Amino acid sequence: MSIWEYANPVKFMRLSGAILPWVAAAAAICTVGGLVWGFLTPQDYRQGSTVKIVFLHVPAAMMAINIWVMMLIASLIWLIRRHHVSALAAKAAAPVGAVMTLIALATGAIWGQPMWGTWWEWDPRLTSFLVLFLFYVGYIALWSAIDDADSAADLTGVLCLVGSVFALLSRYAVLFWNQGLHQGASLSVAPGERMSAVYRYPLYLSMLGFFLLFLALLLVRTRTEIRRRRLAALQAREMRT
Amino acid sequence: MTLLSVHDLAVARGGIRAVEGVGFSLSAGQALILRGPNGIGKTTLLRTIAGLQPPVAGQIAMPEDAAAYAAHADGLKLALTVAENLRFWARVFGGDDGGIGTALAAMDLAALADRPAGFLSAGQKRRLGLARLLVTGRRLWILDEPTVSLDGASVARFGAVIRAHLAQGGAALMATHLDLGLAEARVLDLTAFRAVPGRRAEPAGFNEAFA
Amino acid sequence: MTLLSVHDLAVARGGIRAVEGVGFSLSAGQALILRGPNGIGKTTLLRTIAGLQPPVAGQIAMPEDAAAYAAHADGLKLALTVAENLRFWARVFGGDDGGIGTALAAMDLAALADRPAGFLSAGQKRRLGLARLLVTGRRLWILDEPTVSLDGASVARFGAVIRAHLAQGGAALMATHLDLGLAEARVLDLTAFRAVPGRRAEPAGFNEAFA
Amino acid sequence: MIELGKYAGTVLTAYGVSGLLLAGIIWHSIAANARARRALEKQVKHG
Amino acid sequence: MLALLTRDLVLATRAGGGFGLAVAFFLILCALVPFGVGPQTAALRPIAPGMLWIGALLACLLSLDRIFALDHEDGSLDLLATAPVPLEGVVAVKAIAHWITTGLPLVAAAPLFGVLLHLPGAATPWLIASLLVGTPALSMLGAFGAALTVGLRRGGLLLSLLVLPLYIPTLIFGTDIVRRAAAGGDPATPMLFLAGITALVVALMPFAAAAALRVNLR
Amino acid sequence: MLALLTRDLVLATRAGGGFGLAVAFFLILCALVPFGVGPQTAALRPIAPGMLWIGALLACLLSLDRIFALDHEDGSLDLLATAPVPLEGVVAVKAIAHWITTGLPLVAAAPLFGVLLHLPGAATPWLIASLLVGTPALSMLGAFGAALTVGLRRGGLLLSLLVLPLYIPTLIFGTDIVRRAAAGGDPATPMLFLAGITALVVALMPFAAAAALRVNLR
Ligand code: HEM
Ligand SMILES: Nc1ncnc2c1ncn2[C@@H]1O[C@H](COP(=O)(O)OP(=O)(O)OP(=O)(O)O)[C@@H](O)[C@H]1O
Ligand SMILES: Nc1ncnc2c1ncn2[C@@H]1O[C@H](COP(=O)(O)OP(=O)(O)OP(=O)(O)O)[C@@H](O)[C@H]1O
Ligand SMILES: [Mg+2]
Ligand SMILES: [Mg+2]
Repeated sequence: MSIWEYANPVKFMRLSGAILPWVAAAAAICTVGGLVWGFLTPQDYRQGSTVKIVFLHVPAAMMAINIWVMMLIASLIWLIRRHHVSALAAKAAAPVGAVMTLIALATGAIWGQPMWGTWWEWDPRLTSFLVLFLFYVGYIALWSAIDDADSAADLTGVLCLVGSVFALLSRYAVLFWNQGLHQGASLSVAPGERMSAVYRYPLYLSMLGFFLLFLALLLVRTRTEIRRRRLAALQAREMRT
Repeated sequence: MTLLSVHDLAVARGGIRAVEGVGFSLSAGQALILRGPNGIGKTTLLRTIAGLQPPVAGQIAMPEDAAAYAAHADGLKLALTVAENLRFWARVFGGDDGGIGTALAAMDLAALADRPAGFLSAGQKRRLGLARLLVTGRRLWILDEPTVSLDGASVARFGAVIRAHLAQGGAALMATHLDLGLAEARVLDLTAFRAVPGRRAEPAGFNEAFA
Repeated sequence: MTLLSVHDLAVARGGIRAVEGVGFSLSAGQALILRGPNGIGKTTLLRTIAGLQPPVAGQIAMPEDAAAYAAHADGLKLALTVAENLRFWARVFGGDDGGIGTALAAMDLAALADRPAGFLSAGQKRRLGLARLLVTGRRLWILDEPTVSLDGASVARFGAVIRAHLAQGGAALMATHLDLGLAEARVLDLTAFRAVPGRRAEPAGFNEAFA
Repeated sequence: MIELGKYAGTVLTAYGVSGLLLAGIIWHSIAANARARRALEKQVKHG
Repeated sequence: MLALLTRDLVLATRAGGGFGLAVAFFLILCALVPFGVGPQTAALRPIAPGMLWIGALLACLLSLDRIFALDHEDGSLDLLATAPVPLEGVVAVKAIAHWITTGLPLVAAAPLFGVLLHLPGAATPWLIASLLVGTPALSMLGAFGAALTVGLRRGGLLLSLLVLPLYIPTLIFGTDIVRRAAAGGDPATPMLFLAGITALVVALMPFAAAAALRVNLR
Repeated sequence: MLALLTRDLVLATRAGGGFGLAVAFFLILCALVPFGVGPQTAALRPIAPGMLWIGALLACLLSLDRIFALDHEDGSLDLLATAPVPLEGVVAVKAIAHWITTGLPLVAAAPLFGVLLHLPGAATPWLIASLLVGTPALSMLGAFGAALTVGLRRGGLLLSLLVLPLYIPTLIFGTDIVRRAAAGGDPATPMLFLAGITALVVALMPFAAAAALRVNLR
């Protein structure tokens, strides 16, 4: 059985219905566990208790980017293979991605106040996140503005593709424009500059939790979209006869 | 010579098949009139044949660059004069400006040639939209309700234009509710081809994939 | 009781008189159909009587708040449902929501009440536009080409609605090219009233003042 | 209660805001899903 | 009248209705300014009041053609003009609906955008107050411009051109309020002027707009 | 193709066609900025490059919905899609026509507006050069946005929302050129980037726009 089989709405509903409770439970355990564990970590000698924000900030930032990538892949699958469920999955993921971006922005802003003495700084990392947020908003707005589902799926798919290119382009443009304050990637595999293990393991758990949370939300929202489509399809059929 | 042959065609609107299993062919000198109640899918069928939307199933075969499409909206620029409008379409279709005079005369617009299209009455606008067909130089005319808002005299004049086109080896596919006085035209009633709703192996769109 | 009396009316479009010297009167229970070739000025005349533009000359007399106007455009909001659309117009005309059910039933829209107007076919939209007349509670209906895009069954239904309206002491003034099957209606052909062009003592606009 | 030092406000706001946003999206997802399911069931029953 | 207001608000929240788009546009504009003038606080802070007001003004401007154009296209405006409601009332209600769907969200979102442009915190309440008092005038003046251009195909740019000069007094006093507040001064005087302008506009413009609308409908 | 270009240009010069409106909008915006930020040279000079570019961008943005909407409404777009011209070519020609009617006049008028905002004289040639190189990308990206939203009732604000983020790289490099030139630096590097973006956009966007248009026409 190929993976494409699951793009069939009926199979998807059955499979997603079966795994959803497990994913949701795992998401709850990991997210709550990671955040609580993170909250109980000792204070950093430099940043004081504000390090605890990292357990929200970094997973959210990571998911904000990954969800966009997932939407890009789903859009490509729709545009090339015309699997309806993957178009709906892209639609379903967008609001979650927007919220993740918002969390990264909000926690970053709150963190910036004590660390940099300002709520907002036009740092390249921050700025590219704002741009990413704009792309999410535009994508969601385009979906909701088009009545016909097939056109909406196609057009938002094209927008997602073009938007990805320009999101990357903006990232480089922004780097060119302003050198920033924001820390580099300290989770990188390069040894030496690694974050102390006290913070690293709860961070890993919290990242897993955010990922599972996204997965659970994605399943729920895709199921919602499928139901809405089914309702619309039944109504359209009834109307035609 | 066959100008259009349609085989087992299914077309969809709003993600649902409207008609399916439609088949016919049109040779030079023939006209076919599509009939059917409101909403059966005449416009959709014509748009599909004109290439504006992909068919859901079936084949459409016609010589390359043979068809000219005319719909409800005439594509007129109200700020341009009658002649300028025609000249634009003649050039887009690669013709020269010589045919414009003939087209204007055929639709009784010669006196209005230098008037901006915005100052025409509804019926005159429609006549200009039909005159456009004559400057395209295309042999297959695809016409959606061509006589809407024309009065009796203009309908008769349009009938004559169609007849002349057929006599020159052209063909015409038309959807209309009204009588055009074209006795030689065949009639295809689409009511028999109304698509049966339901889920398909090859859905036309979301509405069929999820029905 | 006279619901509308028009005396020596002249109306203008684009600054030029279209028809002049028009006079007629409509009592309760009467219907009048305006006829004439394209561009004679039927729409202009109806808009003037509805109060959307001032007459160039002549008098229009009717009881206050008696007329309801329905034009080509139905004024429907595609994002609202059928019932919501009607409810809006009922409230604007100061009616209660009770009449909506009757209006929906009269135009065979009851089954579609909760559907967004954007999902209706052209004929259904038109029926909704006509149902609006029933919720206005007005006695004089001014209708511009009311049966455009209606199929045969719907035209007959509309004829019945008009007849019921007349029987209840209403009146209707309509412009149409098609046959509505209203044998009892009088017909006024506007061709005889076509305005003679030229400069006037009382110009309708720049175009006449400078002619 | 664990000691948060002088940044207690900052940390708590960060957790609070994020919690609200997460709760919002979770609630929205579940509510919309329930609404869609009810609407579909109603349609299947009556339509 | 109330029916019209609720209908317009319902329409704004339905798909494609455009509720919240003005805020999104405002956000984008505020994000563009630093790209234009540079990211330094020193560069942003002095221009923040002006940019915030210009942003609000443009966000408002871009949605003006929605006020009448849709109703004109689908014929609702003709029917409303023949309905038993005064056209002045229709204009006023339309302007109110426009304000609720664009002005009010802008007011609500303004503090956030103030942060983006490094507006001093002390000035934020005054920013909100000035927008609250000033944006109704923007909507009402916009309704007048929209009434003037309603019949025109794509009047958008022309509409902006007609309305922008009318916005200048509001803009001047609005920014002055915020600028004074940011500099620690007393913004009461410009606030008074701003309130006066709004009162004047709201009292008189419905009549001008209704007159323009009548001309465009005939 | 040429017929389409000349038709669009002729239409732009006829009544209500909108030729010159972009420049007028640009002028008004440049006039608003001093009201917003204060008239002192010291206040204006540092923000002049950014404001000029933001003004050009907004003037361009406001006229975007004209690119396809009119042709869609009157049915021309359907007929063009069935005519023997590739849709990609139609999109490109439309974008060129938009650029000639809005971008080019802006380039020509830019020196004047530079003076209004106290841009240092040395930067003016670079302002012109950057606009000349950058505005074609704005028009082409705008055509893409317009193709995405062409079927929508009043897509204006949505169109802005979709297109503005796409404008950010162009804006960044464009202003950077002018800013560096105004500061006496060397603007060659950002100029190179800007030219690269424009080349990329002009080469690829017609295909994306034509694809979007096809979806909207069916
Ligand atoms: C609104 C503001 C902010 C945004 C949008 C933002 C965005 C991001 C992003 C996207 C990442 C992920 C980087 C990666 O995984 O490679 C990240 C990581 C991080 N951010 Fe922020 N940030 C913001 C403010 C701040 C502030 C104010 C601080 C603290 C002073 C901060 C500290 C960190 C740290 C420590 C990491 C982890 C870096 C790592 O280990 O990879 N951020 N931020
Ligand atoms: N945008 C749309 N979304 C969903 N369904 C639509 C849409 N447009 C049309 N339809 C439906 O598609 C069907 C076919 O429409 P089409 O316009 O082809 O009919 P037609 O035969 O041309 O009718 P008419 O005689 O009124 O011209 C109709 O039932 C209509 O309700
Ligand atoms: N905007 C306009 N500017 C100038 N003249 C116009 C304008 N609109 C219409 N006309 C002219 O006014 C005259 C009357 O038009 P009107 O719409 O009243 O005709 P009608 O009798 O309703 O025609 P139809 O049968 O097509 O509905 C026509 O000759 C038309 O050419
Ligand atoms: Mg049709
Ligand atoms: Mg008429």
